[in-house]
Amino acid sequence: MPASLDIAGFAVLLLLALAVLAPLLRSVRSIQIPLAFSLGAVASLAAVVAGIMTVAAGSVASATMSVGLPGLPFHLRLDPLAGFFLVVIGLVGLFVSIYSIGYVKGYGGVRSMTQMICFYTLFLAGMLLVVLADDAYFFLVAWELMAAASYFLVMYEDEKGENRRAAFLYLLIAHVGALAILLAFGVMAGQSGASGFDGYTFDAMRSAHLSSGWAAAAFFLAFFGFAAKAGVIPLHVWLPEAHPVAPSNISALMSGVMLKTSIYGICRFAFDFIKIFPWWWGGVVLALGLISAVMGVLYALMQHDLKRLLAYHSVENIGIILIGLGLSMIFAAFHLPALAALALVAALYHTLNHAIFKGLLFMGAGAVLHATHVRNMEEMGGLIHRMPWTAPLFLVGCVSISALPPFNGFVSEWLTFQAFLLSPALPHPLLRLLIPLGAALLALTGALAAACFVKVFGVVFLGQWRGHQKPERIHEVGPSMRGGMLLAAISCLLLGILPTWVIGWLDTIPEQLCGAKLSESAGKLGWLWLTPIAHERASYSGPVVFIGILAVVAVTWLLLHVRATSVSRVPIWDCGFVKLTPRMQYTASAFSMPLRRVLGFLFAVREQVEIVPHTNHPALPGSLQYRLRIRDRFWNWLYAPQGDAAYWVARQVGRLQQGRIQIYLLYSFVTLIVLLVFLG
Amino acid sequence: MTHTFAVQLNSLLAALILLTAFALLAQRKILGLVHIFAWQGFFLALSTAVIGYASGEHHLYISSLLTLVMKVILLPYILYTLVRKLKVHRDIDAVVNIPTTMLLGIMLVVFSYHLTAPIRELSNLMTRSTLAVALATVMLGMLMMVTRRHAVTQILGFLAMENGLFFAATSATYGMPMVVELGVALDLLIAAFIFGIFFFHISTTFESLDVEQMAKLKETD
Amino acid sequence: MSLHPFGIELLQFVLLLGLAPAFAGWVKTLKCLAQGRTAPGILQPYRDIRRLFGKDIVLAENASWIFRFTPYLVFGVTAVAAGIIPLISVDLPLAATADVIALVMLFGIVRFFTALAGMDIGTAFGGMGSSREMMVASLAEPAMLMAVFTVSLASNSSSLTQMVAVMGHAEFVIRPSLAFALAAFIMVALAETGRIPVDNPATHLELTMVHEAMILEYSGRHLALIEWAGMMKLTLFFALGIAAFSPWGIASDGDIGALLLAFGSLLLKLAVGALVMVLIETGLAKMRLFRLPEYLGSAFLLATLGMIAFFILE
Amino acid sequence: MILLSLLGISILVALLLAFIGDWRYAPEINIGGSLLTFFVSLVLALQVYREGGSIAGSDYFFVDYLNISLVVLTTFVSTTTAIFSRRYMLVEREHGRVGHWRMRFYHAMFQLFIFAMLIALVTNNFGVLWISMELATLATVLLVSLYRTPTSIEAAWKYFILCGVGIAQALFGTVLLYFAAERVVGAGGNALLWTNLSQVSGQLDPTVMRLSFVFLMVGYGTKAGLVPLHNWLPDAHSEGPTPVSAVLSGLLLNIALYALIRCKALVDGSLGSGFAGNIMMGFGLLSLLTAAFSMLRQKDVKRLFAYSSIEHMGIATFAFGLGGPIATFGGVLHMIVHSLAKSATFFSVGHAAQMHGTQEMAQIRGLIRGNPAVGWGLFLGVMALAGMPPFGIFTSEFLILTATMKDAPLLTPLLLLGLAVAFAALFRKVQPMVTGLIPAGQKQLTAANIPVFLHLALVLLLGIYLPGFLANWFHLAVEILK
Repeated sequence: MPASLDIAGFAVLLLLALAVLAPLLRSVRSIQIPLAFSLGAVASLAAVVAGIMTVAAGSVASATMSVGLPGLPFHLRLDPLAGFFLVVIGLVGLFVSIYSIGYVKGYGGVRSMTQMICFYTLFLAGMLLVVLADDAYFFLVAWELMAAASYFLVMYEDEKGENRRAAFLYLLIAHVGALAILLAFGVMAGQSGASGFDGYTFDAMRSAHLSSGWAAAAFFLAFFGFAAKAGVIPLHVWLPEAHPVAPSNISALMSGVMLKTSIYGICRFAFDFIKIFPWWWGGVVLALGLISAVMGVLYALMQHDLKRLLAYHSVENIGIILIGLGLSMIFAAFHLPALAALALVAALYHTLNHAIFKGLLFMGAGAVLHATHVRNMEEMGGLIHRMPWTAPLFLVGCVSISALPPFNGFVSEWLTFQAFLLSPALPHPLLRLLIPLGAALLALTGALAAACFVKVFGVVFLGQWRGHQKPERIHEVGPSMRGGMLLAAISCLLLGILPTWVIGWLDTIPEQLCGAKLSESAGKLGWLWLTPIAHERASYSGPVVFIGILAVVAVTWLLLHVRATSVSRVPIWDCGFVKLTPRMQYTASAFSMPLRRVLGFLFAVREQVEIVPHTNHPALPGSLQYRLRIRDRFWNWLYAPQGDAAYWVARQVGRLQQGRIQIYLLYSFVTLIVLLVFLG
Repeated sequence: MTHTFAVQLNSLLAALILLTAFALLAQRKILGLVHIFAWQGFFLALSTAVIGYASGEHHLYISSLLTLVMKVILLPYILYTLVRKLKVHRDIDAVVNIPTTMLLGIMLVVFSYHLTAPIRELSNLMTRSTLAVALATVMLGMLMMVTRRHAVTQILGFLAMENGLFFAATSATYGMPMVVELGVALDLLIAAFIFGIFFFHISTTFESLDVEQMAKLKETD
Repeated sequence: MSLHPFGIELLQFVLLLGLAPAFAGWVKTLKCLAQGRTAPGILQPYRDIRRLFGKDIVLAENASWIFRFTPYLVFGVTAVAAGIIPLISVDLPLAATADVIALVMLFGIVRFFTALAGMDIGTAFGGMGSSREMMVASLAEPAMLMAVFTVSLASNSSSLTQMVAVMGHAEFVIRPSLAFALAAFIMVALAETGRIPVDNPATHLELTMVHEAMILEYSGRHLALIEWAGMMKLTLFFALGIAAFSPWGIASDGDIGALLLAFGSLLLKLAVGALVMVLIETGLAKMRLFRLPEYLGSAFLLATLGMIAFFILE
Repeated sequence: MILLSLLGISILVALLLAFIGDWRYAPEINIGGSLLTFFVSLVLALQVYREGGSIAGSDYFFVDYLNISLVVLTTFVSTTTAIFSRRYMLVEREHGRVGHWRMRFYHAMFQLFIFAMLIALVTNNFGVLWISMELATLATVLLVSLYRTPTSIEAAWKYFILCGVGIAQALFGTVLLYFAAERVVGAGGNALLWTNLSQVSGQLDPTVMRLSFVFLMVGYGTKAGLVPLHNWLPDAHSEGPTPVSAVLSGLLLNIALYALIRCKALVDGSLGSGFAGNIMMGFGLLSLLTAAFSMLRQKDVKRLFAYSSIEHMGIATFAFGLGGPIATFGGVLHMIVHSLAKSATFFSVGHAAQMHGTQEMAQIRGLIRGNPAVGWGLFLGVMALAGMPPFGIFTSEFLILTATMKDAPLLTPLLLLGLAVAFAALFRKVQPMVTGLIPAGQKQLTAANIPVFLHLALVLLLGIYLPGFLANWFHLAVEILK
């Protein structure tokens, strides 16, 4: 049986080989797409297998490659934490690869398939390498490979201005983040005491003893970098621009998986490298997590571009993951390993869950886009009749992300709530008072998310078609796309009803990082009951909820169908008015109006109503125009001033160069004299 | 010629070189500038020969000859011809007025003196005190380039700097190694060739040799 | 003589199914009395449900399977919840299925699908109802959680049976934290079950409808299931309040005597609780939709005060 | 012997090209000569490697690990530039921008320029180093004004005057160096030999060396384009023919920096303090920041990359100033990868400008669709220049940044700012050029792709895999600078 690291290596090599060979496959155009993406799926599957094996065994394997810097060859290491993220990446990679076979065909003939395959595989390989890397240099190479590949994928439809703008913004923020991570490594390496290149290995960083100031510098530099990638507010502005414009299979990967690599990075830095840290680090993470969660979902509610909305939900979910991480760090700082383990498991579980349901939702959005060619929800409606497969699968995603039992999103959010409920164990009085308020915010987030997805599903799939084109031209998507979504939906359900197994499986991670196991208490009453700390404290049973609901529904249905009753289909009741048109339905903007009114102060909302009088009867309104513009306040608060400042400085710097040669000579002269006076 | 006399003579020549450097700053007529430059070269050649004689470093004679040929005959001739051919007879406008320039020049001399003080301490050559003059000449040449806006004056400032450098080499170390001296002379020759071409290009393209016109490439709006 | 735990489970299930309409009838009767109207009788809800089951279904042309599936799901989820909240005994095998938080989320499913069904037909009414319902729920949720949090602080658990067990056996002390939490819970429960001042279950006036707007298109057995589930939900919220705030009398095992006693006390508490609710509903008018944030904000504030009181005073 | 042939080939080819003039096969002779020089340099490198250390070819020349790597780089880039210029200049001739006489001049001067740079690299004598630096300037001045447009004449004039003045200051520094050395080594030619000076640097008088270094710094700093002595650079690098821009940015700046680090090694030996290093770090940072911000406002594509050269020279100068094995290693690597990446980018830029008939960035659009090789070449080149891994510039920046974090952590925010702004500026400007739809009026041409992708491949290779011998090589080069 091959070692797990070998399997992971095989996955990466297969992907890299695909990237290199993609141009050669061009000659066999008919099988280019199926072949490439099937192989991508195989590689993803290999990564999943390697990850599952590693996590289950709790094993650590490392290797060194013969390439890299002199004195610093590329180091690889596969430990349970890395293994877990391999599974996350691999699972979504698998689903999306299958889905892509059908999806990418939609671009056939118009765009370069080679480009898509090449960057797709590089993107996947980059993500796998990020979690496998075991030295600073290799990590950054992989990190930027991932960023660059996804940048080109965001640019795939590069003739559109919004794609170019989004890609640029994305790459810029990602690169600034990468530089911050680089500096964090610099701090770790510089303070580790190791000489030369040895300090850049993760092993040296694990054993480094940093003073508290340097440790904080390292952690927060890294956190900044990772937060920029994860889209934590206020570094999120690129995310709702880039994710919507990318091809949907890429959006699924970006939102579902790429963001998670930064969660990996934060875990690595906090729990693996630094290990001992003050509680306020966790406090900062928790606070930012809460802000991201609440603001993310609120912004999402205001969107009517389907993919943009989903992108904002990624901000929200990253926030939820960070809440778990922050709690875990706080517990760890107060030496409460069991509680830290619970919060960490909650965070990791949500990482996995979000990857899958967000992947599913983006795939669904892609299917809708594929079928209707619009992203604006205001022009959709009633798709459940035209897309009988996509609708229920998308619904599974909606229910999961709304944290409703028995699907997976609920389990991880419930675990996070449990972690919150245990915060009174903290010996810090202020924290005891403040942290429960976080739980309230999390509850708000969950409820708003549900509201948002009622809107999404209701407006997109239910009701009647609102668009301009004929709805008859909309067709269900092909089998591979349905297959990818189906697999993801099944995973959502399984992860929701079998949490005890999952927690038992990933238990090696908290054991290694927090020094405590969860499975002994979590599975004490058997696989059926999830009891995170003790069954007296709290418990949940996914299977019972699922089977219970199923049973009651089935019995009720049967009982009510013993006697045949007639069901008569009639036109929609129009309250006696005539000419009820689909345009009279509630729209996405209308749906979110109450919340917009209540929480509007958080956005820059501009509403305009313009009444054009009737031509014949000026007293009567002829038509009414309603304009709504909602903008992210952070843009004006944080980014626009920075851009302006940069250009201001650039203008001032430009004054140096006036074009007159005398002035230039004077610079030279003055430089010389200044140097001579002060230094010579 | 006794050793002390040679030193005195050299000091006198150094003073004359400094004087010509100031004269270059003060002169408004282009042809006048060329003449002064030729004089400066002449004093420089003389000084080199004197030092060569007094120190017994005979390779300095070659340097002296080279200077004479290059800076007294060849370069002034080229400049003279060019100025004639391009018909630039006007007075030259200075960016900063001349009295101010002179004042700045004096400050530069003082500064050079201050700067070369430690070297004077170290050196045991008879020419050590003239190093300050050499540096001052370099700086004055540069000042001239900064304050004048005519292409020919810029070149003259540049050449005056070159003179200063040459003088510095002689006074600090009795000249650079021969290969260097020759190389520098070669470079100077090529430079002369090039600025000759440039004068033509500039005057045909811009219809005057005022460098103020050449300010299209800039970063300001 | 003692009842097997699964027996209790079944008993409780049947009890709730059977009792819920009667409780709804009781509330209606009280309300009529309070407002000086003639009451239709406690049993009227049973007659309504029966009549609806007998009717044919009229379905809009573009109703999808979501619309037809929702009533069953709503009924199913509510029934499962009925098996979890201890009504008469804590010795429930299925009680561990969900703690309070999970229970709240279970009701979330009900709301989610009801709201979807409201949007399925594509009329303006349904969408309006869904939109409003989801807003109210969003704002109610944090307050609900804070109230639950406070109670779980007191009993050191979020599991309902454990709460009942701990609180039921504790000696009676006046705990300011629980008082605050109870007030908050009542306010939120009124919102969650769609009562005045948040929603008016009796109205069909377009400006004030919330819940009714969503289910406006339902007929026949679908409507029956939804109505029945709604009554069960109302009862369950009372039961939840009882379990969390006044669990005295709930049996700790399957002893028949204790069970009977528990049943008696349950009826009593429900009767009293309904009276309180009717008084509130009669005394207050329905609020404008955009006043609700203030109402629910106050509930949140009360719950938070309860939590703070726990840490400071207890 | 090999050394002489290294230098001889280029000067002979220069004479030959000047003699035969604009013959049909002149470009091929140019390529051939460069290629031959490249092979000779490889042989020389092999010899250095075998004999392990430095070879002194009489008193005049010497070769060690540091300069031989730059020699190989110079000959290599000049070869690829020659290849590129064959196609490029052909198009320029068709457009009527250069004529018969100027082509002759162009080819001859190109080789003379290579010759000057090679001398500067292999000479043992600081005086000769100065002379050849000046020669390299003079050889390229008239290449910059090859098109005879008003702006190109202006640029060349500024280049000529500012570099002339700058280098004059370096000569004064050299005189002072000679003065200090003479007192230790004795008068005569030996006193300016690196091989002698590096042995005795500890005995050189510190006061004089300080003074000397200030002059040398300002002098060679002008040639390396350090702010605020840089003002000639954007003009000169943007107005000349693109092959000239490529070698100016890619090679000549390196040579100036090379001169500077040799001087620094001596000064450090004499002073035993961070004096020279601090000055270099100051210039480096100032250059990086100024150039980065200037890039934000550029409209001309070659000017943009000229500023990018200033930025990269700033980084390398900073690295050498910082000192220490890792930063110095990073600095050497940075010089090399920057040369390769920058010249490759200029090649692509040249073709892009020819396709659109302008260097104005606002007019250049849709390159990838118009000509994938040119578009991707430019895009990848910019990624490399912006410091994206796995390209080699990222490697060197990684080393430099982490070393800074260790030794001078307070400066890292400034470095970070500069790098981030430069990154933003490059992508902001280049992304619209390469992507999007083909604009009206874009012309097709046959591009010289081999040089571009050869360079990029090398930059990529240096980013992920430094062969053992090369790594060893660089380490030994770093030893020299210690």
